[in-house]
Amino acid sequence: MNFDFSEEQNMLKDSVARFVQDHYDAHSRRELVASEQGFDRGNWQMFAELGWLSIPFDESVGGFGGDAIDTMVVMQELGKGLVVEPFVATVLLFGGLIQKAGNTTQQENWLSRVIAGEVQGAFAFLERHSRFELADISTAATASGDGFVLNGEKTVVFNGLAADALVVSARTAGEAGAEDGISLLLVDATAPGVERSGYRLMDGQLVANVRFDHVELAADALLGERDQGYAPMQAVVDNVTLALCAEALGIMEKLNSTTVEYTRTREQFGVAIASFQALQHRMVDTFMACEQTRSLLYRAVCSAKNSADDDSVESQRNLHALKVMVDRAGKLVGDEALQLHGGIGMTDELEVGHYVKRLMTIRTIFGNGDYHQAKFNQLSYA
Amino acid sequence: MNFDFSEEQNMLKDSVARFVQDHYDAHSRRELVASEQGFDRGNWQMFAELGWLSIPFDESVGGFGGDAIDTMVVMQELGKGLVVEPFVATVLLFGGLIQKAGNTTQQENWLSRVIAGEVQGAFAFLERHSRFELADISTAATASGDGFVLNGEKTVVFNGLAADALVVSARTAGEAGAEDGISLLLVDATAPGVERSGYRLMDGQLVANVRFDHVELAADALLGERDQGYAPMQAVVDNVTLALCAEALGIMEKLNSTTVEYTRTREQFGVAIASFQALQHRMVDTFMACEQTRSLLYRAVCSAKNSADDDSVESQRNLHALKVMVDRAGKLVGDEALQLHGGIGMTDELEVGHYVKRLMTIRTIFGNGDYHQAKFNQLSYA
Amino acid sequence: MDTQFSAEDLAFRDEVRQFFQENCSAELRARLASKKTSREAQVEWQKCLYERGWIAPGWPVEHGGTGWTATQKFIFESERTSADAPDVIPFGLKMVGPVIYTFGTEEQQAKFLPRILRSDDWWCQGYSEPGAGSDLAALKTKAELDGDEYLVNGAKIWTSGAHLADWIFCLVRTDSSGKKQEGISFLLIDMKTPGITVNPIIGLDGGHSLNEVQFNEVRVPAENLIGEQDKGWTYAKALLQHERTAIAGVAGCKRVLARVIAYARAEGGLIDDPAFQRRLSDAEIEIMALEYTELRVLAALSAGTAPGPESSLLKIKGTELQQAVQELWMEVAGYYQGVLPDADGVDHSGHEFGSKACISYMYGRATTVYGGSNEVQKNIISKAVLGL
Amino acid sequence: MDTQFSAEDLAFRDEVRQFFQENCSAELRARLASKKTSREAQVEWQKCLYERGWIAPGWPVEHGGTGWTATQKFIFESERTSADAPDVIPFGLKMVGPVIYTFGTEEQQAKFLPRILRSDDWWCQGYSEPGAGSDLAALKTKAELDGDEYLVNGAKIWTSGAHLADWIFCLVRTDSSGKKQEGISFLLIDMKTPGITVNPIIGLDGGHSLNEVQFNEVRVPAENLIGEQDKGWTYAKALLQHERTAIAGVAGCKRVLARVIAYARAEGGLIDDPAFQRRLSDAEIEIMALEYTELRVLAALSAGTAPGPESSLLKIKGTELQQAVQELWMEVAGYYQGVLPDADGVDHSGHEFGSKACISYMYGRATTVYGGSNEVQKNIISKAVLGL
Repeated sequence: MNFDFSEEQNMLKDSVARFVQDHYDAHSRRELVASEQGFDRGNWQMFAELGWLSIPFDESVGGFGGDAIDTMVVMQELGKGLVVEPFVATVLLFGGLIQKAGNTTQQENWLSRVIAGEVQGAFAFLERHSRFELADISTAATASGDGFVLNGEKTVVFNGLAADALVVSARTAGEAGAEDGISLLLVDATAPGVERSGYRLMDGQLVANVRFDHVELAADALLGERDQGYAPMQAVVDNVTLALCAEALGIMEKLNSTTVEYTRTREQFGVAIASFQALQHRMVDTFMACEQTRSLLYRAVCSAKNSADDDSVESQRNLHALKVMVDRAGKLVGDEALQLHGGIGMTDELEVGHYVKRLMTIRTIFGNGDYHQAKFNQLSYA
Repeated sequence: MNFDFSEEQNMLKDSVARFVQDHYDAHSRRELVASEQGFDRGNWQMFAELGWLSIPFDESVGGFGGDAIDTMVVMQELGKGLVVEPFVATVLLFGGLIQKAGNTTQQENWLSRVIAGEVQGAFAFLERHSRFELADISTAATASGDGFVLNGEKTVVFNGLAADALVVSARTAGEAGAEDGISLLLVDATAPGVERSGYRLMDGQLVANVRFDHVELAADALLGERDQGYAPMQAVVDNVTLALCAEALGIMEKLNSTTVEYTRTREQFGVAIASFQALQHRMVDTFMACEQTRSLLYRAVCSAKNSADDDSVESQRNLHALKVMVDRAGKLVGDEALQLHGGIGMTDELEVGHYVKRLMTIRTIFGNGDYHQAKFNQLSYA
Repeated sequence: MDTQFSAEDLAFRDEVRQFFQENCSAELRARLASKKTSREAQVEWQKCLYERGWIAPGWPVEHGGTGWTATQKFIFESERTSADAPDVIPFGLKMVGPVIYTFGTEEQQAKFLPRILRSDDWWCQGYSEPGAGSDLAALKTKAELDGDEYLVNGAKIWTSGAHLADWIFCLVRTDSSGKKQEGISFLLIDMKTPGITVNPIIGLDGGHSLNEVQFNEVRVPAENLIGEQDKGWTYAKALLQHERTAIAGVAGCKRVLARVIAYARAEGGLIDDPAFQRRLSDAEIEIMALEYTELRVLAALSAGTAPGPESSLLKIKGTELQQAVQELWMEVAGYYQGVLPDADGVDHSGHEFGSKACISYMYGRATTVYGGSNEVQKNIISKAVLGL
Repeated sequence: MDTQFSAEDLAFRDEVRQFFQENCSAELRARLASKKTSREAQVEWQKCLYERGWIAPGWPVEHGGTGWTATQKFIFESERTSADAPDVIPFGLKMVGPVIYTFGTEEQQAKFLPRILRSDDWWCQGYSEPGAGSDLAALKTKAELDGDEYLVNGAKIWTSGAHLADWIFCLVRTDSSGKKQEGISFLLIDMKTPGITVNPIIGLDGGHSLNEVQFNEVRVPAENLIGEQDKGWTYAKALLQHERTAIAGVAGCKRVLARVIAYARAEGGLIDDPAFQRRLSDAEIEIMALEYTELRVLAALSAGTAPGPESSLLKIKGTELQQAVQELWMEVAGYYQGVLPDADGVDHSGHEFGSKACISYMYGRATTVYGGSNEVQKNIISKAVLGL
């Protein structure tokens, strides 16, 4: 039993931290977020050169062959830097789905380009009525010759505007809401019939609504087995949920340290507000919430890493528990950071609000606390 | 719109407060609770002489004709004094049921004796498996000649040992759990086949398990209509729930003021602990919880008083909301009182623990917070 | 104790309800909601209230108030929020107006009050400073008497609507020798006076309502001083308690909750989720209580008692609950909680409910800080009520 | 980072599991649960552990410890609670023992340690005083050197098991001239020494485990002083951090939660209530996290780091969660949560689950106060971790 990072992991961590330190001050991030692209292609190339884009992929396709802990290390540091480049959308979701469900040809076609930073991807899963149910979709792909015709609309597609290609979850059989009958399809984002309209989220991301109007797809657009797309999709979503929780922990650490620092310098009533015991005890509460989140993250990551030979119900329970904890702790840490910063924390100018907005977004992606707690309860007490 | 007590109500309040002041110090209460009877018959006679036992009863039977506000005023003060005499069991439950469901003869027979302090009563409603569902009973009364034969067992019967007579809820028809088919029966506590075994609750009350083994009852044992006992029972239970919430508010006020006082005198680290801001803010929280409870109590009591010409769903919602609030606020106030008193608060010797125990008990009687919140949700969002 | 409405109250309620139905049209509300037309529509609405004689229910009758009972004021406020009618902008009508009719000279009353009632002047509040937030009395903006003018230098911050205002009421330091609460004066300043610069502050919601206001050698006629020089803290304090009572916003909170519930009913059965129901009622039950806490304060007020430390309780609980219902709004919106409208306030996502949730949530974070942070309110209750 | 058990760990787990199965019988547990037989059964159980060599996993091997890894200690503790086996009484084995083997002389080690390991001596802890609770260093019990004896006067309070103990380890004041943390000494006192009076304190649970211990001209041989005179605070402080880590009681907490869940399953379908499920998982999720927080502290310990301020975090969270599961126990018990056994501990209500809930809940209220109140722990974290 040990909780130390390997030497390689420590180097990875330092490498991301150094990038943030050197290239990601508040001002440059603000400009990035306001830009049309929403992120920096130059940074993306740097990620490729530093090898980060290869981390989760198998060595057979040129990847680093990293595990859940390696991804966690990267995400936590990206979180501390509030990095907006679409690592989650392109590498973990798009790349992750191709690695998980794709055949050798698809993997070779796409993953080397993801690793080289040559392609942007997205995963289009959400529909207006889905809320948090991945299976509750009505976008449909009907057979047509050897291939498919795709119709429907996806919403809040992360990185949907910049993406060159999309993985789309579509119904090829079965009833609305059924896990069976969902297929994953690789769609060229510029194909005829694909229409995208972009807008921003509070965390600075550019996302898109994507309409598919009689989009014709060849047989090789199918990722994995027909009708059996739910299982790989859920598995990838679980991995990415873990990664997002690691990002959230990084954000919480940053918010806590920034807040502690601020209270030491801000004076009211003739003294630093850090000297007020009521505030001290609240900062202890946020510190403890952060440490408890770290513990559950380690627990969930270790059990995910070992889940092949481990109890997979326990692994699921750990993941659900973690997302619940991120929801609660994230709320507490975010609220206290804003409140203890006072008026200045409520302005767009200070970074603290932007960290809180990203934290709020992560709390919701792939199911909020209530959703995961209900799943946890189902596994535990039903 | 006004929130003032009438002159009569202020006199009533002062009268109870004076009794507590003069006759109910910690030492005498401790002796009472340890005594075989569990309360003082002399005190009970004093209550009768002061007119308190007549408050909720109609003037036609010699009562004071008071409303929900009058009862609230008395209960709040009894709470502050942590009075153990069975006012709730004998006057509000036993007397209340007879007033609500009984015919003129039954009312004349019993209520004048309740008012005079000559009789002790109890309401036997709970069974081992009932949890908080008044209709979930299996004690059964089968027809026999003009009357009934009663079989079953009731548990945690408040004042069950001292009671001269019991009102018993029993199934005379219908399926288990059905509201229809429940009858209320007046049973002599010393009748053949009635077997009582007593024990104590943490709040100092003596309660009893009561077995009915082929207890023969005459036709005039029936209180109200046969099979239709649920509605009057629920109505009386609602009234008593209000009264218990008023008692809880009195307890919370007492706990808060005692705690504030203690922190002013207790020194640690060379200063009174009241000077620690973290504790000050927590005492502000308990103060606010108490004021919010008072507001909901006033709201619920006013709507109960006017419920004839008011929206009765709103009146029910107010009651459920109040019980939820008493549950939450009671927990907070009790926990903080113990914690801020420190070690000395954890001893049997100090009063604070006894107040907390009574508050814990009230939180549970006639449904805990979760139970009432589910009812509230049902009425509000279903 | 009785909280039932009398027959007169019920008649009044019907009258008020009818007024809102007839005058607060959907068209007006649409203009109020749009950034470009909101100011003009707000003025139009306030003038409509003025014509009806209902613009200043809190003012004494002799200055243009309504003479309503506490119950009537409560009814008016409930009906207003039920009708989705906007509140008046508080700075003139609820803040400086009462200070002027209470502490101002007859000349000041004659000059300012009618223009406030008619919404001819738009006011803003100059209290907070960069170094003096919750510790308001630490303010440093200086006013020196120079002949029959004050020479004002310094800066105010978090000034809502300064970029739109005609006048600002300021706390300024006229003496630094004594305790910090002493030597503060209450000054009315024309925003067009040379030397005033207004710098916008963009909030977390991405919008511009706050400002920093700089005063550089600004000359203010001495006749614009309210009451006595160096006694301004007394006037400001009375006002703060009124402000806190108003910040509680119980009726508005109920309205937002009702909207959240309606959406949860309409969209995908979230209303049937027991966990969500529980969150709803956690908030609703506290709001039901706070509504009566407010009534108790109002009843005490109408019996002639000035709002005391209970105003701090109302402020703490009221703002916590506003934030709680804003959070529910976000939760109901799910993935759409974070979608943003563009810079002109136009929604391109197709999820307007979500973008409004986000703006409301982010804007609402400030309520627990402004008007004296909730921590300061707790200090006040601790001292004034609990005697700690 | 890896938390999987190795093959050796799994073999160890089986060995430990088998030991508990074979030695901690239902009959033994019944005797442990009964007031009249609990002490005798506890000694019997501890001697059984001693025979197996497992009585002191935390001690160095040379003094009788096991030499286990952090993982093995964790496995042992998990298996112990799963088997419902009692913990050892901590005062000798977990408190004074480590002080003696760390700071005591060879003579003291030879005299006391074997008797502690064999459970021949029963110890209690003399730290708190009526005026010195969380502010432990304010203690006033005085020890004056008189020839080769200390003359002890004063009083200790909240002394668990003093009425059953053979020895007490005390913090006493030997010098009042400096800062209050200075001038404190660590003294071992035979409870049979003339001048010691033990007065029972009845707890909220109605039981007698606490006492006040009075010292009136008690003569203690100077050879019973641990380490240097006036340096006792240093020894006590090291001990306190170990104590806090132990108070967290994560494994025990899991065990109580499992019992609550089992009862909720068996009795009337409460387990199916979504609101109750939510309460359960609110606690269970925090416990799952705390289990890993504890593992992280254990791993750091086995890497040679002394327990630092994280022990305060464990203490705060651990005791809060113990209280949370005790509260769940009460809630599951419903009306029966308050039923009490009689003075001999016999239940007459027919609802033993309820009476145990009540006793456990009331007894458990003290955990957030003893071992340094949670408020003091927050002060420690604030200072030592956050640097505030």
